[in-house]
Amino acid sequence: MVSLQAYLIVSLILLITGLVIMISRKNIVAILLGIELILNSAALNFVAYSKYTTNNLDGHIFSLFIIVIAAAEAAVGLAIVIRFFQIKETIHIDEVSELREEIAR
Amino acid sequence: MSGLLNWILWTPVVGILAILCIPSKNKNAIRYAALATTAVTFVFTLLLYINFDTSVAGMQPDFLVKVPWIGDFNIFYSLGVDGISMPMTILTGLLFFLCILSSWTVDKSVKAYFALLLMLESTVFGVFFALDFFLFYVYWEVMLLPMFFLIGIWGGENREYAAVKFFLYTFFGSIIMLIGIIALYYSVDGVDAFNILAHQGGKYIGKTVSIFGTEWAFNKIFFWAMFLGFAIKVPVFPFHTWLPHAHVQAPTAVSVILAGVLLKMGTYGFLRIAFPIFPQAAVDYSTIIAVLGVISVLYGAFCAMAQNDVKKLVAYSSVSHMGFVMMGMAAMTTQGMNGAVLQMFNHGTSTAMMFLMIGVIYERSHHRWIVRPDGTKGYGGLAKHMPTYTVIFIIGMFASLGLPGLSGFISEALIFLGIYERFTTITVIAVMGLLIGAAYLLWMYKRMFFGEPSEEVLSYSDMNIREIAYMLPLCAAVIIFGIYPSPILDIMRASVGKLVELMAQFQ
Amino acid sequence: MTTNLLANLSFYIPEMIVIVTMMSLLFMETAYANNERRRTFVYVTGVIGMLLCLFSLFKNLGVEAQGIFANAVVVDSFSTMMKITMVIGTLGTFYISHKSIDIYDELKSEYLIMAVGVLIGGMLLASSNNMLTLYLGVETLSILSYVMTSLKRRDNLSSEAAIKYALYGGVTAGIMLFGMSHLYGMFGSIQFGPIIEGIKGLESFNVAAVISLLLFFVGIGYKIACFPFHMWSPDVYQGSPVPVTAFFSIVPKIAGIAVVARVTYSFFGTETVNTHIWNSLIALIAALTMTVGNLSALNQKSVKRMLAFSSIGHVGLILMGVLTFGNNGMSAILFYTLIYTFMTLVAFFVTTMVVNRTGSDDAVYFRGLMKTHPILGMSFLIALFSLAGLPPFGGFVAKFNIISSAVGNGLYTLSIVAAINSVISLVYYLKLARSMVFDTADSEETIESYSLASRVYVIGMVIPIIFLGLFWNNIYHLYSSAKLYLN
Amino acid sequence: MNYTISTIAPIFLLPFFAFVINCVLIKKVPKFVPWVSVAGIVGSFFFAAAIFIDFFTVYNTDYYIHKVFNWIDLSHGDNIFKIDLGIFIDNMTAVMLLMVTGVASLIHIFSTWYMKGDVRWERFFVYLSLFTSAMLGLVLSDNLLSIFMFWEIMGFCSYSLIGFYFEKEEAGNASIKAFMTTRVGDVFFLLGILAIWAVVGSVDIPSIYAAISNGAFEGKTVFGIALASFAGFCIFCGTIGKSAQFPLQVWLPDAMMGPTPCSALIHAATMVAAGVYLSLRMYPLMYVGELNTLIAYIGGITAFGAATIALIQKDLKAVLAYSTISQLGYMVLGIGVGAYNAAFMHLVTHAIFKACLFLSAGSVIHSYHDKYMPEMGGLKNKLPYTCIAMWCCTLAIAGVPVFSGFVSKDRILGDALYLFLQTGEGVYAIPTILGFVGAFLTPFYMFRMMFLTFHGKNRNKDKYDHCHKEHLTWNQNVPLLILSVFTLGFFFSGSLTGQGIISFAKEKKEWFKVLIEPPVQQRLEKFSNVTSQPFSFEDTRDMSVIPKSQYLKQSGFAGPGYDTSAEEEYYDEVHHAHVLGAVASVIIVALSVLLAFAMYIFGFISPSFFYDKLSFWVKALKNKYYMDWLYIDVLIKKGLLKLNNLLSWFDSGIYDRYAIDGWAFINRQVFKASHWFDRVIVDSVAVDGTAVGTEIFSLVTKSIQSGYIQKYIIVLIGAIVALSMFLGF
Repeated sequence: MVSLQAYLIVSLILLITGLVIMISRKNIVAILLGIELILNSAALNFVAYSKYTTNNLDGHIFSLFIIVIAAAEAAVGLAIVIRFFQIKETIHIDEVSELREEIAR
Repeated sequence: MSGLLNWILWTPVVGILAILCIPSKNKNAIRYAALATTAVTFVFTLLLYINFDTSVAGMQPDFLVKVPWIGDFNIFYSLGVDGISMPMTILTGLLFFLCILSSWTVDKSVKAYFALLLMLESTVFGVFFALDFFLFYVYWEVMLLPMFFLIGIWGGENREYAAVKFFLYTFFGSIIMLIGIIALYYSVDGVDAFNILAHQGGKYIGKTVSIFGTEWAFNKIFFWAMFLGFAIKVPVFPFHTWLPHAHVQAPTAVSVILAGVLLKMGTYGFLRIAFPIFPQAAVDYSTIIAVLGVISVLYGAFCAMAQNDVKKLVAYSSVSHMGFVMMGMAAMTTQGMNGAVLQMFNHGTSTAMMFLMIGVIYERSHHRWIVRPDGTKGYGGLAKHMPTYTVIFIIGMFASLGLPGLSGFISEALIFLGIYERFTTITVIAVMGLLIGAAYLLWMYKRMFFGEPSEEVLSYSDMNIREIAYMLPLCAAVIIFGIYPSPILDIMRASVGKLVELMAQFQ
Repeated sequence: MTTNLLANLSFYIPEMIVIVTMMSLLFMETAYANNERRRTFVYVTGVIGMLLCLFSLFKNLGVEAQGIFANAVVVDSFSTMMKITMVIGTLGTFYISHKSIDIYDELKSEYLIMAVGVLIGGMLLASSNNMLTLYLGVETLSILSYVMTSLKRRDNLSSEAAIKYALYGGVTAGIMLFGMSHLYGMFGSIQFGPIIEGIKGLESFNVAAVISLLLFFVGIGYKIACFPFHMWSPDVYQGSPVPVTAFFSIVPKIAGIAVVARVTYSFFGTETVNTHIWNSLIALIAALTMTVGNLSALNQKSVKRMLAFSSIGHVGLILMGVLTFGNNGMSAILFYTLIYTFMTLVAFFVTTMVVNRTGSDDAVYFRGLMKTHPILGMSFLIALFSLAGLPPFGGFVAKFNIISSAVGNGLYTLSIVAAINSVISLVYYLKLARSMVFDTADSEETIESYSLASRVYVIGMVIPIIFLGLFWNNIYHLYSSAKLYLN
Repeated sequence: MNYTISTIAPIFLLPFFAFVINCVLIKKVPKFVPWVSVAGIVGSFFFAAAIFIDFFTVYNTDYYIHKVFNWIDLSHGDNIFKIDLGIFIDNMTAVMLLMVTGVASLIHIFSTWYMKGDVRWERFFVYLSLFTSAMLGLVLSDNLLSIFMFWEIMGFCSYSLIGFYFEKEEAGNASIKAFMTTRVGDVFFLLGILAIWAVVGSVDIPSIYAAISNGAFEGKTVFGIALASFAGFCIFCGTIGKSAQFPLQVWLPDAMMGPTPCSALIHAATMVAAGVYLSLRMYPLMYVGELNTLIAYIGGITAFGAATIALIQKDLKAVLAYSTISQLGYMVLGIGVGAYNAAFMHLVTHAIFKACLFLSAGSVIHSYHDKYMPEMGGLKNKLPYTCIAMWCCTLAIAGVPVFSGFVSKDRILGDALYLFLQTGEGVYAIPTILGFVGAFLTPFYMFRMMFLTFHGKNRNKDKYDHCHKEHLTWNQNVPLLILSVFTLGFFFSGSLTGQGIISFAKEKKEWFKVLIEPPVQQRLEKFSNVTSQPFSFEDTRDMSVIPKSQYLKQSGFAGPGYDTSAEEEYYDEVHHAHVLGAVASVIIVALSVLLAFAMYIFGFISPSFFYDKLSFWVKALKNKYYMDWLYIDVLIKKGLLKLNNLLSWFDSGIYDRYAIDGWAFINRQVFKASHWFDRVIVDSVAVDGTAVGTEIFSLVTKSIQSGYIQKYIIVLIGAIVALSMFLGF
């Protein structure tokens, strides 16, 4: 019998992995995947909680919504990335740095 | 009669509307409209003076106006006039009238210029009449806008910097003051929450507030909040650096208004708000106020002596003279307070004369150097070439120098009589300020007026009728109130006496 | 149950109207050919929809506060008023988008669709009473915003901004969800009611609960761009087309503020063991947000970027109101948002005009605007002074209400910070005003797209600023009568 | 005679109205201006004469008029504050009024001749009328405040008249020098007024006398000094400044830049005498404050030093200027040694003969077109009347018997001597000796001046030829002759020598001595219940002449409880000392006159002999003892102006600019000091962007807003962690 802690630890690992991916990877698509990981960690939490502690379906419903919206967000994100690629012929994240603070001197 | 304050307050606004209707081609029409407006306003102030009941201490019951404005906040459109604001009212009416005359030669976007001047006049009256904190603050702030543009558009070469600096300085002071006002609002509930008069009488002794995690005495901390707001306006010594810039860069009329009226708003704020509401703190810190005052006196005088720009010199001299006012208020005696208010009035007239005269010569020479940066004399020999100018200049100069028989002396003497017993040492130091004051003015006079006139000076024309016309009222005021000041003293006596009695309870 | 839901629909008419509007716009987009007539038709439809929505919202004002759809959503006058402000903002940006060349002609209708879609999300967010609806609102808001940001297709900056926005939004959404999940686990429901009960029930300071609330707050904080979560906003504002920037600085912010206020007040309104820590958090964030926003705005060349930072500063001020929501805070927030909307609309409209002429929003192009376009310049001036909080303009009254509510609750430190900040903010507003009034224009010719309608529009936007600065009693009275539904 | 507005005010108002009328006329009909002024002053002369005759006939030292009107009233509720101005007339005032109006009238008349055709000569009369009215107002006024006011107005007139030829650079300098130097004294005077007000509660003379006699000053101190001393000293500083006493005497010689009549009126007869007059009025205060030694020393030093400088002057007016300073020194010395009566008498006599001297000098200069004595000589043929008048005055100032100077100066010296002999203290020796040495020098330089000017043979041919022979003209030399008549001694002492050899006017011997009575302690009691009366007040006092029997020989009326025998022996001692002093001074005068004859007429000794012997001393004299150098070059140029420049540089350079300039490290320092923070932001950002606030925060924003989304996310996570820390702990 798997305990709640196991789920939580897995989801935490998922979260941290996602964050690390977002910070470290240079490919925008990979970063989008990192976002997916984070969202999934949250979804996993919901389901786990609704199985163990709270005896209602809220968590399941919530996770379903998360999945749907994650899909939508990924679609939009990819579309934007494509647009960017069309202009710059690259999806390297460090190219996305033209908008920045310049000091008026 | 009861609506007289409204008339005074709103006539300039009507004038603005009228001016906005006149096509900007038609410059003279605009000028005359502005002149007529200010003239009417001045007549109203004189009416107010005639109907003023000198026996009443505090607000004149006949002229009180109180209309609910923002009901949820108990904000009222409430106006009133008493012996402290009455002299300022006359001064404002007179000076604006003369300033319109003096700026007849302004030719750069005339319409906006006169509209802004009238707007300034209305707001200044508002500050002097407002009996409601919110109203007071609104007028106090709105006054910044016309000043900003008047300095920034019609000013000298470095005008923008001066305008922005003036704006920011004053805004900083007043926003701190705003917090004090709101704190007062919450310390009284009911319809009087914003009523300036209702807060008076030292109600806040023993109350505490916590700021930055430490407990402070309510009346002390908010006395300082108010102090900051007003002291920047006066300006008292450490907060004075905006003044030289603003004065030097501003056009003549605006520096007249600035020195003649706007500086008085600071000291007026002390007398109307800071002192009556926090008497305990005012009494406790009167030494500090007096010391700041005497520092301003000497510091301003010394700095003035080193100036080569005559307008800057006069600007620093008004720092010095307002220092006397601070001392007189710190004295908290009958003669001291009266002297302070009288000095506010007299400094208004005399320094206005000085600035107007400088404006007159500036229109001819287009520079203001006593000694040019290259060491040559800027003027010289004016006395021989422009006798009328010289005579009027002498009157103005000796008035601000404090020559007996001219207005400056009486107020300074009263201030000294008032402060001597409380702060003897400070008095002894401040009296030396008179010496320096005489020194820089006479030195300036000698360098500008004595000697043989150069060709450039010979090309100037002496004052014309218009210029003489707007100088004469000031000369008359300076001389008459120098010989017989009672017309002014009588109207302020009762109200100031009441304030003194209040302060006396806390000494 | 069903009847109940249907009955509830009657309170949900405004949202329905917006949805219908969006649908019809979508159909028109697809159905008609791309030409001038269509565009005007689209605009007319959009405006009509918004006006209808406004009307029904006003009808909703009377409704007493209650939760509908099984407490998933609430109708209360507070949220309704916030929605009204949002709709007004959206309407205002319609005209800006109509004028702007940043929105290509063939995409103007798309802009409308997106805007209305974001508005739906905002309305949902403003009245959400449930973590799920809240999440849905945030995402609806965000996803459409990403698209709006990249609306200027042939511009790399626009799509870059979109990428940043998307990534940042994604990660914050994820973190928020993570926090939500733990709250759900702790308190056993996604409804606010039980969570509030649970928090009240905590007899001691509970780190886990507070931290998961913080994570929960991240998602909203990023929407209103308050201090630690604000980094995206300058870049996105600068990159996206001007009307979109205007829209972003109005609708999502207001929605976010509404939900922050709701959460803060309904979770921590009553004194519990965790109230103090949360309030101090909000206070800290408010102070930092103001300071950082204003100080960063000090020397910006791009006006859009400057306005972005200044809007961050304003959010900081509004958060002060959130802190004092209970007494006067709510009305202060409502008033502030309303005035803020008008000021922002004016500022961005003028920016649009300048951008239309020069193709850039650099501050140097504002020189001498006062002389070349008096009405435009004067309105911008008024907007700037009002933003700086000078009487007799509405901005002053708004700031006054916020500060007075803060002082009334003894938050002296915060109000001193606010005061100093308003001085700092005045500095950069004055810089712009100064270059606009005192300097001489580079080119004397007038902006061709600057029509009579534009004059009418801008004056119509300025009038409320002045009017609400002088006679704000009635509207303030209305606002102070607003209710917040507490379950 | 009843004293009401109508009888008193004209004295002061007629010249004032003349001034006002002239201000109007000067534009329209300038040629009337002089005559208006003359009419005004002559008119007031008659009113003054009426008052004088009244007092002379009443002949009662207790008799004084004090009437006031309310000027400022700030009373409200319990705290009362009033300032009353008014008139105070006693015998001294009456004499003073007569002297001032008389001399001034003659000088006005003379000016109509002297100034005719000069530049701006109408304006000269405007100033003259204003000055005269101010002087008369000062003499009439009953309290220190109005005295101070008129005092300052006189200062203003003196300033304007010294700078009358303002085309000349040195005229401007001299005028400022005069005003500022006297203003130093005036500032202290004002302080003295404040101090007295703090004690007495008003500053009118009777109240001050009353306060002194009630001992109100006892036990009060300021800065650890007795208050009486402080107040007395401050007021005496006013005297020092106004009547050019050491160390503030530097302005008077330069004041000769002005037209000669104004030197005669202002800088010889009246204004400089006003300082002494003030000290005489405050005589009791000086004594309560025990300042007499100080005063005596200052007087002695001034009398001696100025006389020495006068020895080597080549300019006619300069000699007279220094002799004026020296004579004023004698008056002050008199006050110091208690010769109240004599000091005042010397004031009056000196006013007359010095005015005459100046006018004569003016007549010489105007007709000879030069003022340097080396250029002159032998003018007695050309200007006989001037010569006569000037000789009378010279004898008077030299202290030759029969002339007035002898009477007054000898009494001062006598009293000094008496004080020294009686007390036998060394402190009084030095002033006395200085006085006698001065008395030796005075005749010498005066005779030298006369010889160089009028006698010997002329040293500049063509100027001499151009000089026309003088005729008796009513407005050129008649005034001089009239004045010179009054240089005779007996007008003042009733006897030619002042030693009571011949007595006249049966029971009114020595009217001057009798009328002018030193206000010593026991004589102030009559003021102790002082009540000021309104102008409408009828005074019903007994004005009958007091018989001689009630008078004492030495001085005036015996107050109640006044020991007569003491008075008698006092009188004897004094008389003894006086005879001694008289003999001594006669001898001294004779000696110095002989020396003068020897040097300048017979040429036994050549002046160059002394020049060579005392070259160092002469150098010092040429530089006026280096005091101008000390004041102007050291104190003002090196001290004050430097300080001002420093301050203003600090104000605009540091205090204001530090924030504006982008100097990084200063800005950092300022930024650290939190109370500067806002100013820094304000000032700095006011000029575009170069600023601390922006500098520092642009660094911050730059590091945060790097544009790299991943860094943003790192910051985000960091922030979340930090906030969780904040929440957790």
